[in-house]
Amino acid sequence: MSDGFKVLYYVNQFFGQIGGEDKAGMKPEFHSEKIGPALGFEQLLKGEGQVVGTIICGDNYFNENKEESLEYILNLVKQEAPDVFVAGPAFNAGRYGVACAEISRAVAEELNIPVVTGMYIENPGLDTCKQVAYVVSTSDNAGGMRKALPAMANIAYKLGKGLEIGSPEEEGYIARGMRKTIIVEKRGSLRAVEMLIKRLKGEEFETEMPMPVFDVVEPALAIKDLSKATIALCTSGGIVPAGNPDRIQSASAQKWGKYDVSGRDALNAPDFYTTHGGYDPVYANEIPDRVAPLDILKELQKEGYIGNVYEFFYTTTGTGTSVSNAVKFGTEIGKELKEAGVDGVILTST
Amino acid sequence: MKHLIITNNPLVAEKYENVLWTDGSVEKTLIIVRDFIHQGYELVSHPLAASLRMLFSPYRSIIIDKKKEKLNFEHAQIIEDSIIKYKKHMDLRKTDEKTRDDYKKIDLLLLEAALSEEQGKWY
Amino acid sequence: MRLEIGRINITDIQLGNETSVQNGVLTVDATSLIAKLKEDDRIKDIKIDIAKPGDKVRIIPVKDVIEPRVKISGGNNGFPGVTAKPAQCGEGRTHVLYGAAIVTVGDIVGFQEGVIDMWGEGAKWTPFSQTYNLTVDINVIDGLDPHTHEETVRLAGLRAAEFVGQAGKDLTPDEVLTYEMDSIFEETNKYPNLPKVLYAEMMITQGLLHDTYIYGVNAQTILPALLHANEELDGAVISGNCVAACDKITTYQHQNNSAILDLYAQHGKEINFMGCIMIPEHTTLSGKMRASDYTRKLVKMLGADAVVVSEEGYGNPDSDLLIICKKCEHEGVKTVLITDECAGRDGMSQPLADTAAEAVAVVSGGNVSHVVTLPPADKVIGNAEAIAVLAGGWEGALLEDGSLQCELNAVIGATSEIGYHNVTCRAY
Amino acid sequence: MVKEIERYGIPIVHMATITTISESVGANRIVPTVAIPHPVGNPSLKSEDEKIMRKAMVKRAVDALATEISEVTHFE
Repeated sequence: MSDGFKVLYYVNQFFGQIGGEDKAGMKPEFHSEKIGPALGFEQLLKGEGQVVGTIICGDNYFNENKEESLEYILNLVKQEAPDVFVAGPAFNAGRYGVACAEISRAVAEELNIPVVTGMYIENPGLDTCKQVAYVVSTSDNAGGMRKALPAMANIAYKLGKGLEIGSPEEEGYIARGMRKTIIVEKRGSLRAVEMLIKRLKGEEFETEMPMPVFDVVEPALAIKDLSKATIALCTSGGIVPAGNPDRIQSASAQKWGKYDVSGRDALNAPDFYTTHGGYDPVYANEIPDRVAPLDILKELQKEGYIGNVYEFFYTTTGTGTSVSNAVKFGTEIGKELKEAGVDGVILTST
Repeated sequence: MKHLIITNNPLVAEKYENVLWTDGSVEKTLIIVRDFIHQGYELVSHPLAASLRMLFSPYRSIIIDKKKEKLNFEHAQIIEDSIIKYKKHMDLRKTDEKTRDDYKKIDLLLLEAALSEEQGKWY
Repeated sequence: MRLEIGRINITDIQLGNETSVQNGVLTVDATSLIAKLKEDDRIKDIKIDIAKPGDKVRIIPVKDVIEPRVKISGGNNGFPGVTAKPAQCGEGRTHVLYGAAIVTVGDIVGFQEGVIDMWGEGAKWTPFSQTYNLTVDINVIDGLDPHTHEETVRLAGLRAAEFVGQAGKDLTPDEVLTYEMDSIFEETNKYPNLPKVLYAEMMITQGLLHDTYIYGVNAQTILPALLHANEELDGAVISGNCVAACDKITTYQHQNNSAILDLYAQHGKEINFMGCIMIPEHTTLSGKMRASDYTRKLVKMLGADAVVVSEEGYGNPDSDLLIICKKCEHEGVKTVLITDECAGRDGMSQPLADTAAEAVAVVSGGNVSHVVTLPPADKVIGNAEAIAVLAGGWEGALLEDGSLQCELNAVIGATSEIGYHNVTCRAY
Repeated sequence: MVKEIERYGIPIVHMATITTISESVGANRIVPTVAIPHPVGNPSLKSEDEKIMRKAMVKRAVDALATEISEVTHFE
């Protein structure tokens, strides 16, 4: 067996047979034996691989002590140096899914070890790891274990043996969003004509290049009473305090800044200016409120038209900022605003 | 002259009078074009060429039209998308400097083809 | 209109003292061919060679690929409007040396790429590794301006195809294919219940090295034009586009346009195929609007229910493709698009920069950034130095063992946007 | 950014010049602005007039936050 490839397994306290919710606070532990799903897993590796141990960690502990847990687990993985890392399956369990996802991503990205995990398609951990790990699509509860494990083991086997992994449909994993160039039997024009005929007949057809789906967020409910509402001001127009203390990039922004404006009536020059690289800055530098109208909002507050202007003003630059960064900024800023109890947001863009 | 040519190609700058010469990269040239579009100028020629090979060109000339009252949203979107597309390619690649003189010539010839399409129009 | 294509199957190629086909073996008299081509006194030097499927041979930089043919009846021999007096294409009988191809080679400008590998990994990615190729390497006299240089090379290739094609003149074809279609009204009477389908073929038409010609007319100067499907299959359309290696439509691919052939195959069965709209891809935005409006109008005038739209090139033509798609879909005309994509080396990027919600049915010819490793060739036809151009723009392309890493975008016909090749992308 | 903030259930109004981009990034409440270099301002106006215009525009944005909508809405 010593010639076979090595698999290291991760499970939570429940599947690690430590206990239920009461044990969710346990710290990560390493066991050199095969526990829970890891036990059956080895039998599915066609005698060519062995599970060298099981890491068990409480779901709550992991989620509350992410950095520490990750560091500890990564060190363990480094020591054991497996050929393949396996986590879960987590089905639709949220905290377990996030743990599997974060660990999978860290192992794949930082240690460059191939990873297999399993999740239900709606598991909140999925997006974190599907690009770097093979995530087998599972049912939403542990009843799907018997189906999930063979699929995961089959991928682990191929990864361990250095074999090519087939398509998501063949192997049962969730597409990672990678566009793989392949040679197929039918030439493009024939595929086009067949697609056309299906379309004309009203039959189902599948495009080869799905357009990006813009997920739509339902409009939030309107503010009931403006005179009691706290309004926050945000801009992607790059208005920053003189000297740009946080070094917000003029383009392709990597970060956002927030500045206390509770004691100000306006974002006036020369205390503020624009660092945005995408437009003629003359007008904005003359009167920065032309980009981020703090002055008017303060007036409306004084008049009692709105209750309050939120004490912090948020800013970044829009030009060339990647979609993923924009999403990240929005998520971070939104979280702060939500926690601060802000009722509405004005975002200005140039 | 009705049109303005924004270019970093010295051959174009030598040959034409209505030129805004940008002493810099293609990306910088595209960004200058964008700034003009944001001020209300319109695109006459598309900011990108028609082949991948031409993306390697260190030179690019783009024709823009007179300033209009209102910003042309479609053109603003085209130039923004073009910059994204250009950057996406060139983040991984470099301009092809070895044959830069040939790129100069071809950029000029493609520009001339575009200008000839625009002859005899006034709108 | 009725066209008979008589295929004479070619199973080998060699150079010899006469130009003939015997038992499938095409023999080419290189000396006479060179003499013929050198009638054009702008040509200084011609090198003729052959490359067969499986040979460890690399051809670079390829300008065009042309199928050798001869006209037996109807119309004029050669390429009407270019190498022959104007005549109707698409009628009568044409003999084809099926399986043979003329491949023109030569630098017009320094940055040209376009590789055909006849063996191994590279062969998978180009359809022209499967043809018995006669390579024509063209050197012109000094001092020609780029336009004249390009024209000289283009005409030499067409004339070479005409010269070699003569070998099929008096032979009995192995197979005769018939393409017949009456007027749109008659066809619609014949098939009143079949959906009416058009093929909209976009062509690069933007200036030097970026041109396409119909009956010799530079298509940059046309409004979108309606062609009978037979015309393109019979030499009406030729390529003057020689920079977009992976997704240009070579003259050979116009002569054998797979989109036309596959639509034809369904004519009278599932669809009523009405013809081709040839659409210029302009570099100016007004040109793009005019051409897309005019296309929509032709589609409406002809009462089409659906249209297959193919692109040529990458970059500004993506705009035309999506504008045409939007305009047709808004008229209730169902579209299927054929294009290629740039998803980055790792395939993880968004394939298109432009998007349109209307583009619901798209065929992908593959990822132009997909990296392939081409092992060293025993013999290079053309300019070995041009191989460095393939690597141009990114590092680490020439490996220690002499293998070359390049993106598919350097390989002729790899990601064909008329769907000529078998490459695509799938989500993994 | 717009979408992610709204995902928290906080109404957000996007004041932007290129409203097509605004829609494509998923804004639901949109107030079209003047020009890219000065979205909420117009230097060609006299300063009193500019102020009136600016105030009206910001008020429109604030009112948009207090307006119940069910789909993408431009407040012009």
